[in-house]
Amino acid sequence: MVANRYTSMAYESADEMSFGKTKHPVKAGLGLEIGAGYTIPEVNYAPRPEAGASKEKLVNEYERITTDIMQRMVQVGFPAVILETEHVQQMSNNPEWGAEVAHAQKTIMEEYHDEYGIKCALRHTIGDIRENRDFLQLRGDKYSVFMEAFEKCAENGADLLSVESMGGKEVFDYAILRNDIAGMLYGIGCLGTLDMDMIWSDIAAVAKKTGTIAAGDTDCAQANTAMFIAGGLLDKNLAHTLAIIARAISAPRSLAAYENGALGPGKDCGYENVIIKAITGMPMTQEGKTSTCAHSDVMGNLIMQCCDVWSNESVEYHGEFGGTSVQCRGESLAYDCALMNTALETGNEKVLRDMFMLSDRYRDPQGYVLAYDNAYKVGEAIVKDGDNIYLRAKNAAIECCNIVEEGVAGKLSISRFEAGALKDAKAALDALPDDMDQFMDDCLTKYQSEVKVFLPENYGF
Amino acid sequence: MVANRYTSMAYESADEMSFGKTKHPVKAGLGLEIGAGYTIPEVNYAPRPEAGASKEKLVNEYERITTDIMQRMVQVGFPAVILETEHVQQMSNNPEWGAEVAHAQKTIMEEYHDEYGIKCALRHTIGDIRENRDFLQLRGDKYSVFMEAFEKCAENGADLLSVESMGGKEVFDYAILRNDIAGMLYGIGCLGTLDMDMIWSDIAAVAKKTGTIAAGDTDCAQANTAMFIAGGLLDKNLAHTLAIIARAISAPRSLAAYENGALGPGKDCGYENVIIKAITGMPMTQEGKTSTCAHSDVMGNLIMQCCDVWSNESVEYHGEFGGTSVQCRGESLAYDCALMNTALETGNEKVLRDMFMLSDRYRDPQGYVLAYDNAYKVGEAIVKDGDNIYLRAKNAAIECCNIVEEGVAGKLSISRFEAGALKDAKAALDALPDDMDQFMDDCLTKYQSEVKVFLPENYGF
Amino acid sequence: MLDFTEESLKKVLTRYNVALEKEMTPEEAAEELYPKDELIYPIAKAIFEGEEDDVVEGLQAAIDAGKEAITLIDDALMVGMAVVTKLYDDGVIFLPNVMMSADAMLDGIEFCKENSDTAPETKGTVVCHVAEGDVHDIGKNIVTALLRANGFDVVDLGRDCPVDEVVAAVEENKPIMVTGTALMTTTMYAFKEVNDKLVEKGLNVPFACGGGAVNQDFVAQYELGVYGEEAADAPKIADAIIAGSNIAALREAFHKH
Amino acid sequence: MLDFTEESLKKVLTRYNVALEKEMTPEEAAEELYPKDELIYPIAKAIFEGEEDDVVEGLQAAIDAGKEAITLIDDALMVGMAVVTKLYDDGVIFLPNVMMSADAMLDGIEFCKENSDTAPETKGTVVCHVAEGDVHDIGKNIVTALLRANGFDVVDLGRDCPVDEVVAAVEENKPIMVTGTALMTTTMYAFKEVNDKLVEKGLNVPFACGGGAVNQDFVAQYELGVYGEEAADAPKIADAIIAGSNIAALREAFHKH
Ligand code: B12
Ligand code: B12
Repeated sequence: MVANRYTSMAYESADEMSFGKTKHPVKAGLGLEIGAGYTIPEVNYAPRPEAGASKEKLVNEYERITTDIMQRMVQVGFPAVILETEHVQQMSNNPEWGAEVAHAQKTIMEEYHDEYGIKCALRHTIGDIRENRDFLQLRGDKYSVFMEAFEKCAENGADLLSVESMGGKEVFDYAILRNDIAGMLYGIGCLGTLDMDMIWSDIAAVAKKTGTIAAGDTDCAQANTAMFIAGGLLDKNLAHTLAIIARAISAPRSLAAYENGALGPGKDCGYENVIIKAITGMPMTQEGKTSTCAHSDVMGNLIMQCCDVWSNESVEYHGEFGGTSVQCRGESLAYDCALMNTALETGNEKVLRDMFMLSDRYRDPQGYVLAYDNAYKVGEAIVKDGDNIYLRAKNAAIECCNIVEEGVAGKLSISRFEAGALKDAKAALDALPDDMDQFMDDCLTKYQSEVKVFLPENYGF
Repeated sequence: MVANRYTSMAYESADEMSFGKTKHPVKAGLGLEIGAGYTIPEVNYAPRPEAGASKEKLVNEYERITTDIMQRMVQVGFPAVILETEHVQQMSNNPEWGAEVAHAQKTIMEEYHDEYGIKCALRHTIGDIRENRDFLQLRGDKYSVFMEAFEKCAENGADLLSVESMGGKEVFDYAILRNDIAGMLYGIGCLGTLDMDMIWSDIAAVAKKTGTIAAGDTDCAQANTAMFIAGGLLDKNLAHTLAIIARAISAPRSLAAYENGALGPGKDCGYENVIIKAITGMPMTQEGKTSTCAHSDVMGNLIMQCCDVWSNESVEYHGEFGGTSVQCRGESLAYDCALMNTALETGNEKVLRDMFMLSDRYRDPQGYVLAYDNAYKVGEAIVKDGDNIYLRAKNAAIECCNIVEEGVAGKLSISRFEAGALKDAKAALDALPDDMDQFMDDCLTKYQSEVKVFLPENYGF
Repeated sequence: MLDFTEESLKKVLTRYNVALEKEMTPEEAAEELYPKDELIYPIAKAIFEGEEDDVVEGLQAAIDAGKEAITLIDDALMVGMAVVTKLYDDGVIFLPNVMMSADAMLDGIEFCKENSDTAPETKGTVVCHVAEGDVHDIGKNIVTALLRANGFDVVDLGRDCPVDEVVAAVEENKPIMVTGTALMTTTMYAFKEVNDKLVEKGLNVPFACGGGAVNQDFVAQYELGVYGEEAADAPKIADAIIAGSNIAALREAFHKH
Repeated sequence: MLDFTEESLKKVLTRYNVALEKEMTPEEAAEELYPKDELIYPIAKAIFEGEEDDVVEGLQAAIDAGKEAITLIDDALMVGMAVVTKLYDDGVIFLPNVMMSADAMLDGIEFCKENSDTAPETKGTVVCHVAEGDVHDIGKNIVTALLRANGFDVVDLGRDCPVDEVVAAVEENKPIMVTGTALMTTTMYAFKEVNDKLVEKGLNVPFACGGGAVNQDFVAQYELGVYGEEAADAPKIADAIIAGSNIAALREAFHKH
């Protein structure tokens, strides 16, 4: 299948965007319609380490988790919920494990739906198991197991299919610790997109066959890695201005899922999803201030601005004074959604959206660029050359630099160090060729010699 | 000292109230002004059980906790924070333990204040240790240790002094499991207030002497117990209509702290604080959707409506994927505050307040009565007979019933069971005498015979 | 002030309790369950309504009519209480009703005993306590009330109860079951000590544990432990013990997670 | 669209990084630290700037001027790298600068070796790995780069490294220290196994462990374990080992919690 590249925006203007509303709502699971005027909590969890000992223990752990969440939702009166199971390795490497977990969870969800009428859906996020100890093996032996994992889960109860895929990561990991913008662009924008095209046309086919939804991917392996290394305001491992360039480049990469048949909701940790929503008009999950259990970020409110589903990313299953961790986080998420839904029902969604956005707009250059108005501009830069995966990624990076520069001329203050990194990045971007083939050839030569784990055959070269 | 009873409201109208703003801001700690136009996160924590083994271990645990919180606050760019240390028993029973913890914490906070300019304050909440295994001993031997604990902590770094005192609990515990409204009124409204008057004039004297702030008390031991027993929507241990009557009665009881020299911020778990703020105009801490780690409630957003400080109630110190539990919860709270502060700075606080309130207004009768407009009415009922501790508690209870009834005539739907409990409660209230002395005498006789652990000498009878 | 339309409201929250409420009123439901016997009926009804005076009045009438006082415990009081318990389990009535009915029942039992020479047979004795160091006793109070409501004798050791006192009470009272409640992560470890001392002394009685801080995995770590999630599980566990379940069987039935 | 005034903005958030930034630019700060010797200066500066070509050029010039190639490693390359490390520790420069300087330094060392007959003396060898089952290797990559930057030889066993391979590498390379990185709660237990096998074989080498999932309390549980919070601690621990610290002393110094 050939990817349907986006060359225009779904929204006329940035201001048209809001949380809870999309151009293309998605019907899924038991009674849910996602992005259709209300927001939905999506609870994420990790089994305790000891639960991985056997398939029975693991299934049992997920059953407890599922019951706990459903029970708390009805206890506090929340009308809808999504559960996301991010596979532990065993579940993807042995697709029947994943399938059994999906089945066990869905059975419980159906009981609650029948008894209480609560609307719900189950997302399974398959692990990207296409690697061995030393190398990525994107097209190797494991590809069929990988696809089988999607299919088995879909057949056994999963409603939404996702993955956090890793194409391009070998080059990116090398580049990000060396301020190497060309490498980031090559890793995420080019290699990443090529791999996305391959896997998402296949995942979409599985979804079609099984009557489920191909939901979306995130550039966790790259843009989030950059965000993590960048860390908090006082960390000194990576300039935050570089982290946001990586993020901008990740938008056209993750967009490829939707160009190959995914329908959303995009996966929680894709901070690039706001750009993708502007382009596609599809629903997106986001995570932020209520996913502190999983990671710290510098835009915890801002990222709620246009979410349709609201997630805690991940929490290890354990007891807290207020219940189990999944109940506690689930309840917090659901209250956040109740607030957004109240805004939607009373026509105040835009002022709430703006407050979410403004409270972090100047906290960090990353938040500044992802503010919905600026994110929309990055989207425009992408669709301008939507057919050229290299150019659109480069456009995104350049637009990102421009936005930060404009910000600095206004109320965004950045450290001298961040400013220096931005200047160098801009210069590096300006020095890049306009021609995709030339760029691809240059990079292939360079990274084949510099990055010993980079195998061109992973990308069909 | 004689209590200065409130006989009028601090605000002209309910609509004047908002989060982050008070009539009487409180200066405390290192650069903080509480209720002066911005909201502040207050992080609460419990040491791990094993940390209680020795004083050294405990001090060390609190040092870690303090550093973790301060570090996360500066990492994400938050300008202010309060830390609350709720004493474990050893710290109040051995006042020098509490003092050493306070000193260790404050030293770290001062370092951060000096280096980063972050505004901060330390609250110590002394345990109400006035009981032995079988009985409350409110005026017994332990009273001097109790007061010494306040003083030692204040001298060694605590800025804000609080307690969750227990006066009246023996009668209340008996009454609440028997739908006994007179007992609830007697336990909370009369016995509770008498004990509050005693301890808070003493705590205020300690605060004066040590140059610290007497902050406030909460009816945790009674109204929160009722709220917990009432539980979620599907629990069947107590009608939620009764739980809210207990809450209404707790407002004049907790008010007594402020009538004896406390200045706020009131303690987090006092859901009655919104009523007290309406009466006193003093700043209040609240907890709700971000304190799910400690308990579940049915008004997680609503309770933010008029908070000045925003708390997580309590979280056991442990690791999460995103840092330690105190860092994770602290960051979530601080983002919530950033949102409220954005609203305040852009003049949108009333619409945000209303959205918080509305999202839970009809979730449960408890939230309905605590919605700021209704809470204000309860406040009016209290101050009408502000000088009579019995009548004002009875007024609060009756007004609470009226409000729920009005609500039911509108959009508040309650179960037949809740409605029945309300009707019975209303009838019981109507049957009570108008005369305080008579009520006190009747109750003394009744509960002395029915509740074997009730000792009249605890209340100076 | 902002407000919702009825339509909007439904999108933001669901009052599942109201939505699910049973058609019948509690009184109607109880009416269907009362025994038809015209001497027993008023006693059962008075139990349900928690009116001690009416209970005693009904008992007197039955005795006057020739019923044996001591048999009325099982034939009237327990029958009335069974109605209460069933409706509580079904979610038709709430805990305070049960508590008040239990109070009325205990008064009734007292009255029957006073009017009889033979001692009543109970289903068995249960020793209840709150863990050492812990004053949270509401959960325990509910447990004892429900046990009594179901015909068990309860030895209530109260809160903050030293380990040795529990062991001594077991030696003395030979209960069919011990219960423990703990709400603090710091206090629940006392259960393990109780268990060890009981085992040491060969007192292998099932030890049902519950309360906010306690969870199934913890309780399953010691030999005698049986975890109970809700207070209503306590009489069910006790009934199962009488019916012959051993600890393994109890865990099988009550460890739901 | 809503916006803040400058005044409002300050009340909602504080950019502590901007507020605290040092007065001096990194270049100015580095300038103050470079050695004055006119042959060494350009090499140190080229290291700081991460320009391998300039490093090699500077080394060539120094050799041409009569300096001994192998001594230039300590006298020029390490001196330049010390500037980089100091400024990184002081928060003046960021990690990528260190990485690029380290790359340049390694090229320089290579060049010196090629131009000399004697082998250079290093401070010691360190064996680094990511725990079995774990592919998160960025932290480990930073650790190895900083160790190299500080003059240590690194044997990098990569990620997802089987326990036995670590033990074999220790037997073979006789390192002064082993490092382990784990980011998953499921994989960190491998450290304990590594420890046990090392102890069994009498290989009592300090085992520095770090990474997102790992915490001090866990590491303190096995004999050889020393917890490191930040990658920058790794060379500091290694230096302390050379200076004679045993494991107890290392824990004393690096276990901050
Ligand atoms: C009410 C309350 C109090 C009241 C207690 C009144 C009383 N007479 O019990 C008062 C105010 C006195 C109090 C005091 C304290 N409290 Co308190 N309290 C609570 C609160 C709010 C509710 C507890 C409650 O009553 N729940 C309702 C009852 C019905 O539930 P339950 O006991 O679990 O029982 C149910 C089931 O578990 C089951 N069950 C119980 N036992 C058994 C047994 C069997 C066999 C079975 C089958 C079932 C069963 O049946 C019941 C219903 O189905 C909780 C909050 C929370 N999240 O739990 C904190 C909480 C328990 N308290 C806490 C603390 C810290 C304290 C204090 C130390 C505070 C202080 N600094 O002084 C003191 C404790 C002093 C001491 N040494 O014990 C913490 C404990 C934290 C921890 N370390 O574990 C909690 C969790 C609050 C928090 N989030 O921090 N508290
Ligand atoms: C980036 C990332 C990835 C990248 C990794 C890229 C790479 N080459 O490393 C990719 C996308 C590949 C990935 C994959 C997976 N990940 Co991942 N990942 C992360 C993420 C977002 C950031 C980690 C990171 O790089 N941090 C920055 C580095 C620099 O930090 P660091 O390694 O801790 O090192 C610092 C210090 O610890 C110290 N240090 C480290 N080692 C040492 C050693 C010594 C001696 C010393 C002194 C210091 C030291 O130095 C560094 C800086 O100072 C975290 C989120 C989080 N909250 O941590 C999740 C996280 C670690 N991943 C997680 C998961 C679940 C996975 C997957 C299983 C997902 C899946 N379903 O497939 C797979 C793992 C497969 C496997 N078998 O390992 C979970 C782990 C949960 C758990 N059970 O513990 C996390 C916590 C995310 C979450 N919140 O759920 N992930």
